[in-house]
Amino acid sequence: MREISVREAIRDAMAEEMRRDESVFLMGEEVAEYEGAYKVSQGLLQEFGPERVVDTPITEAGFAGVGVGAAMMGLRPIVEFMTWNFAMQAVDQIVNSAAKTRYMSGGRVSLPVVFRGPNGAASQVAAQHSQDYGAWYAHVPGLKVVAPFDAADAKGLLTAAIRDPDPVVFLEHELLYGDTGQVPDGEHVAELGRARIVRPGRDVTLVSWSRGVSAILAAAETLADQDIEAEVIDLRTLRPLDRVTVLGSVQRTHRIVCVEEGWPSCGIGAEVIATVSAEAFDALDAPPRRVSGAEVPMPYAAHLEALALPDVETVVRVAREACYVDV
Amino acid sequence: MREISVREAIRDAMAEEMRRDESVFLMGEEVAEYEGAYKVSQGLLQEFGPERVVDTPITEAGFAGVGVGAAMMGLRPIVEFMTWNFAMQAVDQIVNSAAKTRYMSGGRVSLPVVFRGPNGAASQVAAQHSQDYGAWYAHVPGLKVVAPFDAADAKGLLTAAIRDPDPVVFLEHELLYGDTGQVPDGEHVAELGRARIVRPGRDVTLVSWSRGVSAILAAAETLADQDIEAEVIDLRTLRPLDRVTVLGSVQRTHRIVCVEEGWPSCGIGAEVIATVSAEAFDALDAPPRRVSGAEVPMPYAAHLEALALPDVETVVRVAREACYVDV
Amino acid sequence: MAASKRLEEGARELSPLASLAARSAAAYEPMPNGHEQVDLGLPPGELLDIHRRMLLLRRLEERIGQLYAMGEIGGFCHLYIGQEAVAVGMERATRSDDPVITAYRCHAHMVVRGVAPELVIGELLGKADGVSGGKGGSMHMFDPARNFYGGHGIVGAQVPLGTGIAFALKYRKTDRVCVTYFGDGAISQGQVAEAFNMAALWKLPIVYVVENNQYGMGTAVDRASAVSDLHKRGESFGIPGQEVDGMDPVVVERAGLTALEHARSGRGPMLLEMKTYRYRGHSMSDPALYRTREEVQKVREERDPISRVADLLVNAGVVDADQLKAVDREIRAMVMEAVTAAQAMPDADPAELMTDIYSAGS
Amino acid sequence: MAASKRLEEGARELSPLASLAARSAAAYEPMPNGHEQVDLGLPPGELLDIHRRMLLLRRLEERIGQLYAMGEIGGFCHLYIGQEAVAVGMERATRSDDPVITAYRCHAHMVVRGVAPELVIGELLGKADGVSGGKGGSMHMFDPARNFYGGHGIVGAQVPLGTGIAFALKYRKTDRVCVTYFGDGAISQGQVAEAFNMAALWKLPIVYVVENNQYGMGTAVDRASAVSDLHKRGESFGIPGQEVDGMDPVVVERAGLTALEHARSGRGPMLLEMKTYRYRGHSMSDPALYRTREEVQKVREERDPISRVADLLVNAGVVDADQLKAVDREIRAMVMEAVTAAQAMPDADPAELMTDIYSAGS
Ligand SMILES: Cc1ncc(C[n+]2csc(CCOP(=O)(O)OP(=O)(O)O)c2C)c(N)n1
Ligand SMILES: Cc1ncc(C[n+]2csc(CCOP(=O)(O)OP(=O)(O)O)c2C)c(N)n1
Ligand SMILES: [Mg+2]
Ligand SMILES: [Mg+2]
Repeated sequence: MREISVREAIRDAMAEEMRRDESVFLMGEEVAEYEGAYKVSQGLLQEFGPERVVDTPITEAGFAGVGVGAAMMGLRPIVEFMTWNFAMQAVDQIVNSAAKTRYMSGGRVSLPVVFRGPNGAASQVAAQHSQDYGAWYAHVPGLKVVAPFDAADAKGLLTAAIRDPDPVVFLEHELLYGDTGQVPDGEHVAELGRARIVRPGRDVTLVSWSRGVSAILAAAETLADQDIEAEVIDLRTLRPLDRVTVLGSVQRTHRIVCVEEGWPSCGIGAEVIATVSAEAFDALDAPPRRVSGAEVPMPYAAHLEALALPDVETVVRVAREACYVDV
Repeated sequence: MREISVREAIRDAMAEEMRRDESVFLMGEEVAEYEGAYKVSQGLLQEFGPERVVDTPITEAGFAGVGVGAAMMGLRPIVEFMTWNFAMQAVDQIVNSAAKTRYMSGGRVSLPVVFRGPNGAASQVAAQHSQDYGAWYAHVPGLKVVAPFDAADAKGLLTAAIRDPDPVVFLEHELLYGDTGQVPDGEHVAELGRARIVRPGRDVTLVSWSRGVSAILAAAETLADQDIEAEVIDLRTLRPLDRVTVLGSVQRTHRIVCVEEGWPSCGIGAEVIATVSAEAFDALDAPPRRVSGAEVPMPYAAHLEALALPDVETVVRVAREACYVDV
Repeated sequence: MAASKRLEEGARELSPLASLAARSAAAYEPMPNGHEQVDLGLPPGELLDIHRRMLLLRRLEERIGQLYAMGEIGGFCHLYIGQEAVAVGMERATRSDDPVITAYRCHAHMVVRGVAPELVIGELLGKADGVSGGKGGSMHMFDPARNFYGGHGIVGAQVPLGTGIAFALKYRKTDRVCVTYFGDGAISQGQVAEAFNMAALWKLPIVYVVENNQYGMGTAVDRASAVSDLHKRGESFGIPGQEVDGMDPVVVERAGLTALEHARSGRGPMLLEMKTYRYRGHSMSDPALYRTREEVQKVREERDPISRVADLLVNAGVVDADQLKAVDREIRAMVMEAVTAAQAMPDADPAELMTDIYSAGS
Repeated sequence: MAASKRLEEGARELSPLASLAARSAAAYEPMPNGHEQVDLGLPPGELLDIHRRMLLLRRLEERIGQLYAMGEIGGFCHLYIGQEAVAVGMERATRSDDPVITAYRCHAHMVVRGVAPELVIGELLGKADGVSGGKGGSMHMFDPARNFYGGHGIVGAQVPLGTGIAFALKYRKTDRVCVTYFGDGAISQGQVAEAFNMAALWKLPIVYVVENNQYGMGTAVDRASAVSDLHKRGESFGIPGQEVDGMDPVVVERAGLTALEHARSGRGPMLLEMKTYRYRGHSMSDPALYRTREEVQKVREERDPISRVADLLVNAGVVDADQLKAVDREIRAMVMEAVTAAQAMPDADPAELMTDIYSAGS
């Protein structure tokens, strides 16, 4: 085990897979000479050269399409979006070309491509740079959607994503890049599509992913002080959703609160709650609840931005309500 | 009242608003000389001339941006996408420029623009031409999202959308264009954001919108023969969602089935069910259920396509299950 | 899934173009004399091959049009009739290991690559053994084994994809070149410009072929493009362009060879503008009111690529009219056979609805 | 919402450029003699006005940089330092009713349009009375009343928007022209090509200004654009282009006048390439390792637009160094005043979080 940052974990996953497999390469804006706008690709140009670490013009639709085309020929492109906000320009290539082509070709075309970059709110970068795209991509069959929280998962899941034969949308979080954690030495591959019970508990299930996990972990701490044992689940993969783990937990706790940074309408939380309501209805002892980002384009001012994001206090309050302790 | 088709209702709404307000104009691919790929803009070029009925090159990102820019100057553009599938190329302009600018400008910039066109499956046009975008747009604050079912609503809601000071995403359905219905004579404006109880009933609430309404109406007929009185709700507007009407219905029926043509994950159905589960939990006597399109890129073959779309039989079955009659 | 196996077999059995080509050379000995000396531009056998290939595409598409009219084919269906010289001329210029990609008007491009017509028709009929197992339909057909990469329904989207294929060819240090087709309407798509820029910047081995059939759906090219000489649309990116008579397969082949050689030798992309014409509506549902019958008639009479080559062959005394009729009969029979074979294919299994979304293992 | 009212007032009170311009003409009488005859290109009063405007932008941005370093400003913040000749020269060529739109590097463009610096600073501080009520921040500022339309964070997106503004100007049959700015990095964006095509096709009244500051973030222009003479990027669309020394405000103004006249007279778009340079990093967090200190130093020394005009004024004997120092003091004081005023503004009210998503009525 080594203590490294999420940023390093992502870099290491890319570097190790590039060493292992000649067909893996990285492309995107500022990934080579600049070493990544968020310094995620540090050292890669030096080690792998400009053929395999490719700076692109600022043309998301175009280079996403180039990545998909390269994947059609059997390469394994890692396409970095400087942030996922800019991938809206490329979403047609991600959905219509990458996600649908295996099906449309009756299974004759494989597209082993990873699209990655930071997603969601950063710090005061305002509406056009703070959107959470998890729900949009999780909506689309043909895509796998991953959103790791800690360094070990960042490495293990990205490694799995790069090796995966299908297109993977890999959602990082700028505010997690600097967080450090223990990562197994050597090759570390996690399984896509599996949630993880980060903290077991019997009173209420708290579900989140990516940076939201830090909020539910903190809430669980607080709740524990109040004699409520929360089970904390990190979804890790948003598509396919690990319904088994979530439903199993609710069968034990009978209560659920799903926490997301993004907008609630048609969000991941909606999917989790709708699934639980339909499939574990009889197990539920309280209304299943969502805590989410405010339904606003992200404001710039720091204090407004803080109000627009879910906070630990709200999670604690809603979890207590779900446990009927304040009623 | 006059009996006209949905196609004519949409055309009439545009024509009447263009007569009423000089700042209204229509732009898009093949809207002028060709009179619309689906003949929705029949006669408009002739009446209003090429300045106000504008054929564009096949450049969705560009002309959507042109529409938003024109709206910044106080014009009221109706931007037609030949189908919403092609609007993925323009989604950055719809979301980042249209939906967010009022907020980002502290309320100083209004964007009275309507984006419209057929959405969802048509007939055997396969994966790249059959996606339902309702959930994606309903996810985004700053947008209003409308999806009418019948001719009267098509006219009334489009008229309201054109007059609305905010960006509206107007989702039509190719397979409804030819359906006819009674439309009030003269000016007809419906209110955005209001669902409609199309058929009252006390046993189970069936919710859908757009073409899905025909499925739940048919299911309600069948159920009535089986002594189950379904309440049929046409959402009409997907954002903002008329929670009051849906929750009120569930308070009476204690059961809900939401039917959508699109993919379920993070769909409109997920939002409806999550809302009902959280806010009408105690009223529910059975698991709230979703019936949706299959989680696949739409197949071409007619029989596969039929399997990929929700059918009346499934709706009836699920509604009966919700009523515990088959258990 | 079932389709793949069938595809390999089908191709081995039928491969109509390979056999056609073989027969062309053998069956017709140039007539010894009695005819004026005409410059064919190519050896007679080659020209016969071109003629046969174009005629196959024509008869195939005509038959597909009939099947559509009879309701056996659904959805969007875009025929290639009129443009045959482009696909055939370029295919002859292309190496079989050069990847090809195009838009939704793809039947002809597939078949010239060597995909059996029955597999294309089977797809249109929604059959299990159609080239995409009935899942893709007219617009979405692929055969990576024959270096054909689709079949794409979103206007312009195949251009970055083709550019990515070229990127892979360079990455792998091959000497292969990607041929990327698109229409006069597609050329204004932003992602086409983005792709042009990257291809030129990185000197990718790619030949862009704009099939300027004068209309993007109902919009004449000068109503959609500020510069209607489309071969100039590469200028902003330093991509050399050339206008080509896309109704003459010999001219197309020659231009294709030059452009492919340019790209193959590491000098980067080239843009060929094929001046061509489609005789039918944009898709089967288009009444084509945006142009006159006379306009279509005139092109058919004066520029039809198949008549042009046929006349050349007859005038040069390579074949006579009867022989051409025999060829036509043979090709019609082959198309009928393909239709029959396709109709006999089983429908896609309902269980196939949920396969091929992800790779089998996952 | 609070911001709007304040904005109108603020502007009326301060309008620094209007008052500066008025004072320029009055305060400095050209020196009578003792200096060589220099061709100023413009009357001395005009040149003084240019100098003052550029200096205001410079001092304002420097101060903003300090506030950022002190943690009073958050998020992304892109300074305009080095590029002042473009905004000032073009503003002088533009009519006040000509709409202007640009990207995220927008503070300078706003202020030359006449928006009070305190409103810009207030926005950066997240204040209720900032120009966007604290909701937009550095990248998202708008003032339709002064025909300034943002302030956009997505590279290239403002180009179709500006084209739509021009569409509206033509639709309304005005004689106004939209000036649309973007960067050398942005020019490769597909939607820029799409907008070029429509503007040329429809002969829209628009002047495209590419501020070629040599880098798109860390990428030098020739690593991003296949053709690095960016004024040629309009060629594929028949848009005439011109290279302009973007470090000389007089040259900029002259080129701007010509281009605006071209567009205003119905001849369609023009593309001006301003060769300019940014002294600071791309945004505040950029250490700018992709270029040498020497490169920056050389431009500062040899091409700085403010020094250039200052030297010209001194050499021509219009003013002396002391007078320039006085101007500088005056401008610094004005900037300090604006900062103080902005800092005194109330924070955006928490209740404002949920307003301005939709129009008030809905
Ligand atoms: C992005 C996108 N916009 C619109 C369409 C609808 N559409 C399909 S084909 C077509 C015309 C394309 O014309 P052109 O590129 O000239 O090709 P041709 O059909 O003539 O072969 C249009 C507008 C689409 N499929 N994709
Ligand atoms: C679509 C998109 N892609 C990427 C970014 C990130 N980004 C912001 S500014 C920038 C560089 C733009 O350079 P240029 O157009 O030359 O403008 P300059 O910053 O030099 O003024 C990049 C890549 C973005 N904001 N939008
Ligand atoms: Mg065409
Ligand atoms: Mg730049």
